[in-house]
Order: sequence, then C-alpha cells, then structure tokens
Amino acid sequence: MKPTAPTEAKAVAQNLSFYYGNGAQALKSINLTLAMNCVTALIGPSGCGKSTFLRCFNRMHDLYPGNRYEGQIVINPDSINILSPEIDPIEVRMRISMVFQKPNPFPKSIYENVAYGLRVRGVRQRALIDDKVEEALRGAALWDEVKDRLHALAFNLSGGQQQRLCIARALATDPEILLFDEPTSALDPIATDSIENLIGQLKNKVTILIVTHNMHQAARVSDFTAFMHMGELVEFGATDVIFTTPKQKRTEDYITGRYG
Amino acid sequence: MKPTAPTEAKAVAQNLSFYYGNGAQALKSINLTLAMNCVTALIGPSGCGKSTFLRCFNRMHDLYPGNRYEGQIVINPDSINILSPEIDPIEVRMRISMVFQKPNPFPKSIYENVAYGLRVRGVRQRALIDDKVEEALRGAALWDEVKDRLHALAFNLSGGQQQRLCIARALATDPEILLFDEPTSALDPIATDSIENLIGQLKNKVTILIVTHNMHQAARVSDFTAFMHMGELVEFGATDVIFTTPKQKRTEDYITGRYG
Amino acid sequence: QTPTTVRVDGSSTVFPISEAVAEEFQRAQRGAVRVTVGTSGTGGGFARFCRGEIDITGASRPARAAELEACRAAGIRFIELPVAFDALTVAVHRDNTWARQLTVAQLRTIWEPAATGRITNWRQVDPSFPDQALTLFGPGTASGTFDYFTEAIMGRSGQSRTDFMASEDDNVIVMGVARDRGALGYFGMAYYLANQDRLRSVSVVPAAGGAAVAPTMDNVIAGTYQPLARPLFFYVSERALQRPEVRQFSEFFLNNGARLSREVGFVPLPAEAYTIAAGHLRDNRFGTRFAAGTPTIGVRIQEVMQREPR
Amino acid sequence: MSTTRSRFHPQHSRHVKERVVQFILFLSALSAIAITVAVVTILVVESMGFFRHVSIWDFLTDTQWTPLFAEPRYGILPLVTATLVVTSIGLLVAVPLGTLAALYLGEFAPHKVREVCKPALEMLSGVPSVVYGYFALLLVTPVLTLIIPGLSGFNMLSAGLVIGVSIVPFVSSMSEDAMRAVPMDIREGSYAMGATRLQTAWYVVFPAALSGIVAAYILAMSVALGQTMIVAIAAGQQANFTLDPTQPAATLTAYIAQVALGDVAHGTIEYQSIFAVGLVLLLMTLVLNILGHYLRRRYREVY
Amino acid sequence: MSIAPQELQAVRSMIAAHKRWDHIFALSALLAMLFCVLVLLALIVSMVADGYHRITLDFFTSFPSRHPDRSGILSAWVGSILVISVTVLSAVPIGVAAGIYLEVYAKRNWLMDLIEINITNLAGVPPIIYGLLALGLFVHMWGLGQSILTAGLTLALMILPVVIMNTREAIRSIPQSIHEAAYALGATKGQATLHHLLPYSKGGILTGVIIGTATAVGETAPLITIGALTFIAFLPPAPVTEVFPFISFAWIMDPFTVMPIQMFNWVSRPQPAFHELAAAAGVVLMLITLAMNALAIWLRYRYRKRIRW
Ligand SMILES: Nc1ncnc2c1ncn2[C@@H]1O[C@H](COP(=O)(O)OP(=O)(O)OP(=O)(O)O)[C@@H](O)[C@H]1O
Ligand SMILES: Nc1ncnc2c1ncn2[C@@H]1O[C@H](COP(=O)(O)OP(=O)(O)OP(=O)(O)O)[C@@H](O)[C@H]1O
Ligand SMILES: [Mg+2]
Ligand SMILES: [Mg+2]
Ligand SMILES: O=P([O-])([O-])[O-]
Repeated sequence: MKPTAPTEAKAVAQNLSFYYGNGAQALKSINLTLAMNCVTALIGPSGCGKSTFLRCFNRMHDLYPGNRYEGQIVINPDSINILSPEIDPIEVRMRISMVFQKPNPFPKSIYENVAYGLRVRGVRQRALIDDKVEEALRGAALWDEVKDRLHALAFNLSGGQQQRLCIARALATDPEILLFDEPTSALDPIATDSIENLIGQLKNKVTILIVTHNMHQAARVSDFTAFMHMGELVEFGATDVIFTTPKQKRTEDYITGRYG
Repeated sequence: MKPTAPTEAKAVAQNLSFYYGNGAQALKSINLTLAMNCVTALIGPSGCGKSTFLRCFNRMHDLYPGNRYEGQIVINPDSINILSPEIDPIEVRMRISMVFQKPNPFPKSIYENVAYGLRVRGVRQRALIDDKVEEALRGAALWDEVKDRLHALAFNLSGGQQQRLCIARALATDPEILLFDEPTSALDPIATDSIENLIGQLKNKVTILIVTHNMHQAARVSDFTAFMHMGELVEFGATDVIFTTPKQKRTEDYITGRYG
Repeated sequence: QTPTTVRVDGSSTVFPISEAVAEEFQRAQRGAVRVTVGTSGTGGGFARFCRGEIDITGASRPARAAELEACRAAGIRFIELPVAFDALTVAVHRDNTWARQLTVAQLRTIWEPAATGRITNWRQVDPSFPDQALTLFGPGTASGTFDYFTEAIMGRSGQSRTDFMASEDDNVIVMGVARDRGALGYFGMAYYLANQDRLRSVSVVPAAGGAAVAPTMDNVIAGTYQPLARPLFFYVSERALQRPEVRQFSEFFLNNGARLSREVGFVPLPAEAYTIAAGHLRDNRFGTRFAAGTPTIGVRIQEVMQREPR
Repeated sequence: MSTTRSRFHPQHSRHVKERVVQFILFLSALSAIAITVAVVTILVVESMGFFRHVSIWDFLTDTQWTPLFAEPRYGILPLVTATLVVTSIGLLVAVPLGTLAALYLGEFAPHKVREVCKPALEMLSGVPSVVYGYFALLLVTPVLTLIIPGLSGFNMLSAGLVIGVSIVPFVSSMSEDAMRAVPMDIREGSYAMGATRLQTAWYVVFPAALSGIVAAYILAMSVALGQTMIVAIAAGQQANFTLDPTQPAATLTAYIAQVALGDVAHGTIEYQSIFAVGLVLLLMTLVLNILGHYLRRRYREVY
Repeated sequence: MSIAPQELQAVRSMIAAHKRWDHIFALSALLAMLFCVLVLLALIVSMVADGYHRITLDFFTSFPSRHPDRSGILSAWVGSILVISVTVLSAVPIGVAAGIYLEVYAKRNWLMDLIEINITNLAGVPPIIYGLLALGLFVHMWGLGQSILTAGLTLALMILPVVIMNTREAIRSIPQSIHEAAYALGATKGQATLHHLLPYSKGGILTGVIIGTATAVGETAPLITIGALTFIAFLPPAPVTEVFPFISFAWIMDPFTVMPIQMFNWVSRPQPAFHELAAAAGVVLMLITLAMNALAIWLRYRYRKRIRW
C-alpha cells in the first residue's frame, strides 16, 4: 500500500526488508515516508517489527553480526541511502539520534551524559560544551530541575527525569531525526505526560519517529500513524484518519482492541 | 470507596496494606470482595500494585524476606484470615492456585507437571493421579492436544499450550480460588483467545481473580472490575458499569486512554 | 652494582654442608657475594654442571665415566675437592627392636632387583624377625647415595628393587621411615644425626661372621664402617674458578670445611686431605683422582688425593 | 546542503587508529591459541621422543612404572590408578558436601547466613595447595592413623580427603550458579502449588539444574586430577599399582613433581617421561573439561 | 467448594510432616557447610598454634638458615613480590585486551569459536602442565633459566584465562542498553570501550586480577617443575638504582625462591622446628591469599551493590 505523500519528506524507506542473523525476516518490503518536522507513530501488536524498523534508521542492527538489510532508506536533503554499505553507520548515528524504551543514562554525571555526544564528535572547548548542555537540557525541559546538580550522578534522577536526560543527550548533537522506541513504557503517568508534551514541542525542530504500544499515546502525539502487523506495513496515514476511519480490517480490529 | 456487595462473597480483603522489604508501601488499605464463582478483573496502569495485590491471596510475598502485610483477607466458607501469621502459607497455597504471566511449566513431562500438586500433597495412588491429570487437562482444554504425548517434555509445547498446561496444573488440585497474573501478555492473539474462553468456562467451578493490562480483555472476561492506581483501589463494580459509566475521573481517564 | 653469584647444586647428601658453607660465606662477605644451593642429586647436579649451568656441584660419589665424557665434550674441566666422610646410614623406625643389625647379605636380600614385589615382610629377611610389613624408602635414582649404596651392596651401581618410595629429598625419606613401624631407609649420616630422636640406625655386618659396626664418626675414622663409609666431594668448574668469588668460596670451604662438616653431622677428613686439596686448587690441578671404575669402597682418602688426575 | 554532505566524509585518521588498536587487541586474543599450541607442541614433541623408546602398548598396559631405575618399566597404569583413587576420594567428599552446601545456600539459607557462609566457603579455594599439603601430612594423617592402624605415613586417603575439602567450593559455587539459573518463576510455580522448600528444591530446582550440577562435578574432578602439591607431600612418591587408599602411591602429577625436584638432564628418556605423563594428564583433563563445558552450555541454553 | 474441618486438620498435619523434613534437611546441609568452614578454621588454628611464636619481625627480615631459630622468609617474600609483579604486568594487559576484543570486536566466526574453546580449556589445564611448558619452552628452548622472569611468565600463562574470563564477564554484565546508548550517539567501538565499557567494568576486571594473583601467589607446582627448589639466602638486585637510568632490570634474570616453595622446603624437613617455620610461613601465606580473596569477594559485592543498572 502506498502512503499518501505528506508535506515534505525527510526520510523515505523504500522496499525495506530486514533479516535477523538467525534468518528470520522481521520486515517485509516496507515503504514509508517520514514528513519533515512531523511526528510519525508506529503502532502494532507486540513482535510485529516496530522496533526492528525503527532501529534501521540509525543502523543499530549493524552492531550484531548476521543482520541484513534489503532496500533503502533515503534521507533528505542530501538524498543519501543510509543503509548503503559505503556509508559508515557511525556517520548515520551522528545525524539520527535515538531514545530507548528504558531510560539508559550512563553511570556518569548529568553533565557528562549530555556532553557525551559532543565529546565523541571531538568537541573540546569547555564553553561550547557548557552552552550545548544547557540548551539540550532546556530543550528536554529538564534544566530547571537539575541546573543545581549538574555534576550529580544521573542514576539519582527519577525515571521520568532519566528519560528526559536521555532525550537531552540525544538533542545535544542537533540530530536531524529523533527515534523513540516506546519511550514512556517504563514511566509513570505523570512522567509520561511530560515526555509527551516534550515531543510536541520538539517536532518544531526535528523529525520524529516514535514506536508505541499505546494507541492513545499515538493518537495524542503524532501527526501520522503507521500500523504494522507481522513485519508488514498495513496502513499509513494522517493520525486522525487512521484512528477514525481505518481502511483495513486488521487496523480496525487492532485499534478497537480485538487483539493485541 | 465501598464495593457494592455482590452475590455471595468467596473472599474479602479488608484494609489490606502491603509493604515491600525495602519499605515501599505498594498497597494502601484496600477493601475488595471477590464474588463466589465470578471473574474479578484488576486493571490499572503499570506499577499500580495489581500483581502485588494478587500475590497476597496466596501469600507469595512470604517467599521473600522483609515483606509485610497489614489488614486481612478472609475466605469463606470457613471465615479464615489467610494473612494471619498462624496460618501456614503452604496451606493457603493448597487452597488457592495461581497462573503466572509467563508460562512457567516445570522442566518435566506434561504428566508430571499436572501431577505435581498431587505429589506435593502426598498422593501416591497411580490411578487416582491418572484420573486427576486427565480431568485437569480436559478442564484446561488441552487434553486432546496432548493425550498422545503425556510423557513428552512440557517445554516442547507452544506458548499457549504451556499456559494452558499451567492452568491444568493449577486445576488438578481443585483450588477454591484461581489467580491469574496477566496470563495472556506473553501469548499471541489466537492463544489469548483460547485462554479467555477457558476462563469463561472455569468460573462455573471456581472463583477467579485476574490481573490484566488489556482493558478489552477485562471487559471481555470479567463480571466485576477493580481499577487500581498507585496502590489504591480507585473504583470497583460490575464490569459493564465500570466501562460505561465510571464514577471516578481517574478511572475514566485511564479507560479512555488519557494515560497508562 | 649487582653482587656476583656462586651457583651450587648437586648431591642432597652434601647439601647440609653446602648450605652451611653458603650461609657462613655470605655472612663473611657481608652480602657482596650470593650463593644459591640446589638439591638436584649427584646425577642431576653433574648433568647441570656439565652443561655449564652451575659453578660447583656436590657429589656423594665420584664422577662417572659418562659424566666425565659429558664434561669433556662440553669443554668443562674441574677440580675435585673432597668434602668429608659420610657413613651411609641404614635407619629404621624408633620402635623397631628387632633389626638392630643387618648383614650385607640381608641388605642385599631386601634391596636387590629380584626382591621387587616379593620381599615385603620382615620375616622374609630373617625368620626370627616379627611378622611385620616391610616398607622401604630410599633416595631417587639421580642420587649419588643410591648409586653408592647399590654398588656397595649389590655390587653394581643402579641395581635396585623398584617398589620403594624414592625421593631426591632425604628429608622425605627420614619422614617416611619415622612414620612407619615397618620402615627401612638409607641416607647420609647427617640426616640420621639430625633426627636421632625419631629413628634408629642399623649396625652393618660386613661379612658373614663379622662384627656389627654402627655408623658412628669413630667407626668411620677407624675405617671399620664398611662397606658404607664413603667420601663426599665438590666439583668446581675451571671456568667458574676464573671468577674471584668462586675461588673465594672454594678457599672458604677448605678453611672451614672440617668445622662445618662436623657441625652438620659428617666426619671431617684428616687435615692433610684439605691441605692437599688446597694445593690442587692453588695450582689448578684439574681432573678426578678416581679413575672411572676404580672402587671408592674402603679407600683412604689421602692416598687417592695423591694420585695423578685423569 | 553542502555542509550536510560534508558530514559524510570518512575520517581516515580515526579509522587507522581504531584499526591499529583493534589489531593489537586481536593479537592478545590470539595468545590463547598460541599458548594452547605451545602446550600441545611441547608435550607432543617430547613425548614423541619418549615413545620412540617405549611402545604405546607397554605404556598403556604394563603395571609397573619405574622409568628411573636400571631396568626401567614404563607402564602408566599405576600412576593413573593412583590419580583416580585420590580423585575419587576427593569427589566422595566434595560432591555431597558441595551439593548440600549449594542447596542450602541457594534455597534455604536466610540472607544473613548466606552472606557469611558463602564467602567463607569460597575462601577454601583460596588456600594455597602447599598449605593443604602441610595440613594433610602433619594433621590429617596422624589423626587418621589413630582410626586406621595400618595406615602408611604417606597414603592416598588423607591426600584424597584434603583434596575433597579443597574442591568443595568448586562444586558448591558452580552448582549454585546452575540452580540460580533456574528462573525464579519456575520456583514460584512450585511454591504456588503448596510445595515446601525441600520439595521445590528437590523435585524442581535440582532436576532443572542437573546438567549444570553434573558439569560442576566434572570440572571439580578435573581440578582434583591436576592437584599436585597435596599428593606430592602427603600421598608418597612411589608408583604403586593398588586401589587401596591406605597405601602410598604416586599420581601423575606427583611423578612429574618428583622428577622435576631432581633435575634430570634435558633430552634423556627420564626427562621425556614427565612430558609423556603430562600429556596423559592433559588428555584426561581435556576430556573432562569439554564434557563439563558442554553440559554447562546446555543448562544455559534451556533458560 | 467447602472444606470440612477434619480434612483441614489432615492437610495441616501433612504440612507439618513436610516441614519437619524441610528442617531436617536444612540442618544437615548447614552442618555440611559448617564442616567445611570448620576444616578451614582447623587449618588456620593449627597452623597459627604451631607457627605463631615464629612470626616476629626477625622472621620477615632473616634469610632461611640451617638453624631454625635464625631462619626467616626475607628472600621468599621479596621473591614472591617480584615474581608476581612479572606475572601481573604480563598477564593483565594481554588478558584485558583479549577480553575486550572478544566481547566488543569479535565477530562470530570459526576463529573466535576456536579462541573461546581455547580459553575455556586453558582455564582447566592443571597448573603443573604450565610448569612443563615453561620447562620445555622458557628454560630449555629460550634459555631463560630458573629465573624470576621464567617463574613470572609461567604463572602469567596460568592466570591469563582467569583474567580474560573475568574481563569478559565484567563487560558482559554492563547492560546492552548502555552499549547501545553509546553507539547510538555515534561512538566508535574504541570510544565506547574507553569511555564506558572499561570504566564501568573495572571493578569486575580488578576482581578477576586479584583472584588470579592470589592463586599465583600460592602456586607451587609449576615453579617446582621449572626446578626452583633452591636454597636462596640473598635478595635480587634492587629494581631502583642510584645511577642513571635509576631503574634496573637485572633482577629479572636472578634466581629466586617464593613463599610457597620456602614453605614446601620446610614442610619436607623432618625436624619439628622446621615444621614450626613451615606453619609460620603458611600463616603468612594464608593471610596474604585469604586477604586477597576477601578483597576480591568484597569488591565484587560492592560493585554489584553500587551499580544498579
Ligand atoms: N535479535 C533478534 N534476533 C532474531 N529475531 C528477533 C530479534 N529481535 C527481534 N526478533 C524478532 O523479530 C520480530 C519483530 O521484533 P520487534 O522487536 O521489532 O517487535 P516489536 O514490534 O518492537 O515488539 P514489541 O512491542 O514487543 O517491542 C519478532 O518476531 C521478534 O521475535
Ligand atoms: N520486590 C519488590 N520490592 C520493592 N518494590 C516492588 C517490588 N515489586 C514491585 N514493587 C513496586 O511495587 C509497586 C507495585 O508493583 P506491581 O508489580 O504490583 O505493579 P503492577 O500493577 O503489577 O504493574 P505491572 O502492570 O507492570 O505488572 C511498583 O511501584 C513496584 O515498583
Ligand atoms: Mg519493540
Ligand atoms: Mg504486574
Ligand atoms: O647425595 P645424593 O643426593 O646424590 O644422594
């Protein structure tokens, strides 16, 4: 099924298939376009391939032997296929950041967590790093809560704060695309709320792809929604359309809770 | 809030509070009645204390040091407070069985899995055990699928079969109450379906308490629903009432997906 | 400045003397010279000596033809210094009241190769002995003591039963004999004297009808402890002697050997023997005075010392 | 746009540095192979010299081992039987004690007891073997002599008993690991059926962890086989073809130590014989280790 | 379903019977364990009783001697320190590097499988076999003699698998999510290792190094095999000198003795006075190895507690 081309394309997955090292095909020829500065949500039952798809965007699968991509993901404006073997996955990850399901700060200070992306990029100037750390923490709506204890261990933050710290860490390097893999599933409702608000603000600056198992969350935060099932993209469209008038039976069944 | 007293009470939790060994209070003075031969569903956001509550009913918390109950759970007809220190938890567990989130068969044969509860009770007669095993497997709608390989290893069954095996195991000892902790969350839709049907049949014989994170499942299988939030029982009532006209704002927010 | 090192190895029988000399010499030198003393056994010591790995080797028998050949092939010449006399002592458990004396023939019965697996009870040695299991301890095959004992008793070096507990470490033999009522073992006199409270020595009857002789200093000096009295030696490598510390060590030994030998439990040589040896050392007179095959059994050391070296 | 594109220029210096580091690390990892090759080569080459003089048939079937004597016999059997006797005694001690300790620590012990006893038990493996040898020779043997009158001053029994104690921690900690790998939810499943701790431990946990526990026994056995100092000090150094543990007998390791103590000349058949014995020892432990690791992997795969 | 009172009574007595077995078993298992701990205590107590009066300052500052009351362990403890330094300095860098390679860089292929099989097998090779290797390779082929270097390298071979396996274990205990977080920010493998994996696993690596070192300190068999049972009553040249370049490696080729060998030597002498010395040396040796093991156990415990992923 063809997605309706939205505003401006930031990234386009074309005939993307993916095989895990054990030979299992987890994605089946997926075509999907991420609209520039929009939030695209991926929903679908457990094991349908949402995380697998998301992790193609920063070549996370390259970390493990035997995994294999087919097809391409072209990112704009420079029209590069980030799955191409000539492209170093590290370069891809420098442009496309990711936030994980469980908050995973490094066991270092809050400051060092946010600064890490810059250090990896060889930035040495203390003043520049200071600025960027503050900017990122403000962007992640965490600055006011931690500005007095930047050098405290990140583990001492609450779960929600840790997750915002991970977002700040991802933001500090000005990524073009931000990937979220069920970013609130380990959080309580209040923390979830703050992360959702944050996503709403971030999309002004960056293109966002978010996996969620919570349909209501998808409805709340996203502009576009893709429904996946057993490695296939079943339906894709504007979020309000998908949730009110799904075209496919499988989508409707899932949204109304007939399974999952 | 007081539950409306339903038909006949099998078990009544009174002012039940629970503290984990680390001092955290996970349940706050809960009052709840389980109606005889009915299915009561526990719903609520992750971490609200559903599993903690469920596991009070078979004194599972006694396995770990430092855990502490307050209040009581009285079971009928003999009006015993199963939380009382004089009552041996083993005795409680012999009367109240449990099915876990992840199927957890013992690394033994199918037959031995089901027979285990009888062996623990000192039953030696082969014929009696044979009968009971068959009866329990039939009760768990598994007999036809496994009758030809009763002595094969239980691990070779599919996930859904394993979960039904665990139900058979729990049934073999004629429990008065059956506890289910998210019994289908590790299963695919078809297996889920069969477990849900099974629960519907079982309630004729046994009182059931089921934890689920899937509201649709709660709506499908239960007669009564309790909504918990942060260790408190927020609302309790007949399932159709709770899902159509919740009285509490928090319940409504949760059911409509405003959080969780 | 790295202190220089004298490397001594070889006979474990000689070890107590080597150890004592090493200890005193290092003290006298105030740590300017260091001495290592190993206990590889006479055979093991010669092997290392002829490979040039060590400076001095102790020996409880003279060098054998094969060893002389190995040294010659490696271009290693040596000076032979006699150290002391030893009474090779046959010892039994303290509670052993029956075997106060044994004839050479009885020792042969006990130790000959044919005894392997057969002679396992004291009663088989002498019908008058009690019915007591016989357990044997002795030096390992790298030992000069083993070579000497087998030659003296069996008539051919290396001929021995094999089912005894063999150790290069004489202390282990002492311990074995001390722990077992039916045990018998043999080793250098020094080890017996150091453990008199735990062992009993056996007097040896040289030939049928002869008188039993106990392994004592007096009997060794009198020349009556036969055939088990024997001389002990140091072999000093020519190349090592070019190093002053090795020469100093050797001289120190010749000056103090008599005193230290007595201290550790051996019989000092007559003073004349040390003087002759000092002369050999001073004049670099290399070679052995014991032609291969010449018996050392029952010889007078001064006479041998005067022989022409080979 | 052009600035964006420039972000894709590969940084060569970084790549080169990474490659160099990676190569050094790789060489370090290869050292494991190098060591194995060296061990096997040395043992095989020297043993080949040995087997040029001694037929493998004699080596494997003769019941006398007297390579150092005038008429040498080269039957490895006495050394092997002594090794097996000592190891068996060790296992007879370590298996029940270690398994009981593991079951107790894993399934029964209150937290506080566990915190104290587990490290204390692990300490047993930290005691140097020469200390155990001292213990066996000067303490255990005299005590045993009071009980068993015919006991030799050097004997396999006390060496075996002490080896047994020294390998208890191997058995207990690895068995405990295996039992801990049994997921908590299987245990909870059993408790939820009304089982007691003993029933849970015996009917569910122990069988579930069995392959791991057997692996623990096997690896402990291989440690016992290779024990040197305890046997060299306490079991005697005389090759003795007997199964009677009250007798002295030299094990494979004790023979190597004995010969090494008396520096036999390089290149002689005596020298080569310790390598041949070493090769036998290596093969025996290798078989056990492979078996043990296979079993261990199996229980890891199940969960 | 109702429960008749007498039925409940039967159930209760059955449970009581089951629980009695529970207690009997727990008691016997506790006894089994206490037996082992008691053996350890007996060992310590008997050695302390035999040897404590020998443990004076002089014991540490005297060389071994033929006079028991003048004997000490000076050359032995200095030798142990030097040998162990060589061991640690050679085994730790290689072991940690190998561990990192296998955990971080290695791709699954036959070569890596081979390396892994080798490491697990090397860990099970009896120490005395390493002694044979050293005898054949270091002493005879490379002509290093019975030196501190030979001994240090021999023990290094022995503890290398321990270091490698502990390093791997330590790195593996860092959750995958931390690895992924680092890579997702664009870190290279080198950076991820240097910035994250090594710092977070240093506790575990250190534990392995300490355990390996403690084994090496107490190990006797491989050193005996290279022929190290020697009377040594002197110290090797100091590693620090007064003249340029102030560091000397002359000691590395020196003959040596170490604590366990000195103890072995005294054990095998028959006179009780030497057994007292052996006991005294044993007490010192045990104190060292047990302290190191305790340190390792404590470190492991502390690190497990401190970092809760
Ligand atoms: N490392 C792996 N190796 C092999 N198969 C894998 C691997 N990871 C995931 N899979 C399989 O790929 C399929 C898709 O998994 P994926 O994690 O992408 O699902 P998901 O939609 O994110 O599910 P969830 O909501 O549970 O996170 C599943 O069938 C899963 O079993
Ligand atoms: N063993 C424990 N020790 C301390 N706190 C615990 C423990 N187990 C759970 N908790 C805490 O108790 C609270 C209730 O946990 P519980 O597992 O009952 O939640 P739940 O409603 O079942 O959640 P879920 O849907 O995720 O299973 C949570 O805050 C949890 O962090
Ligand atoms: Mg996922
Ligand atoms: Mg739960
Ligand atoms: O004196 P030996 O050690 O060679 O018997």
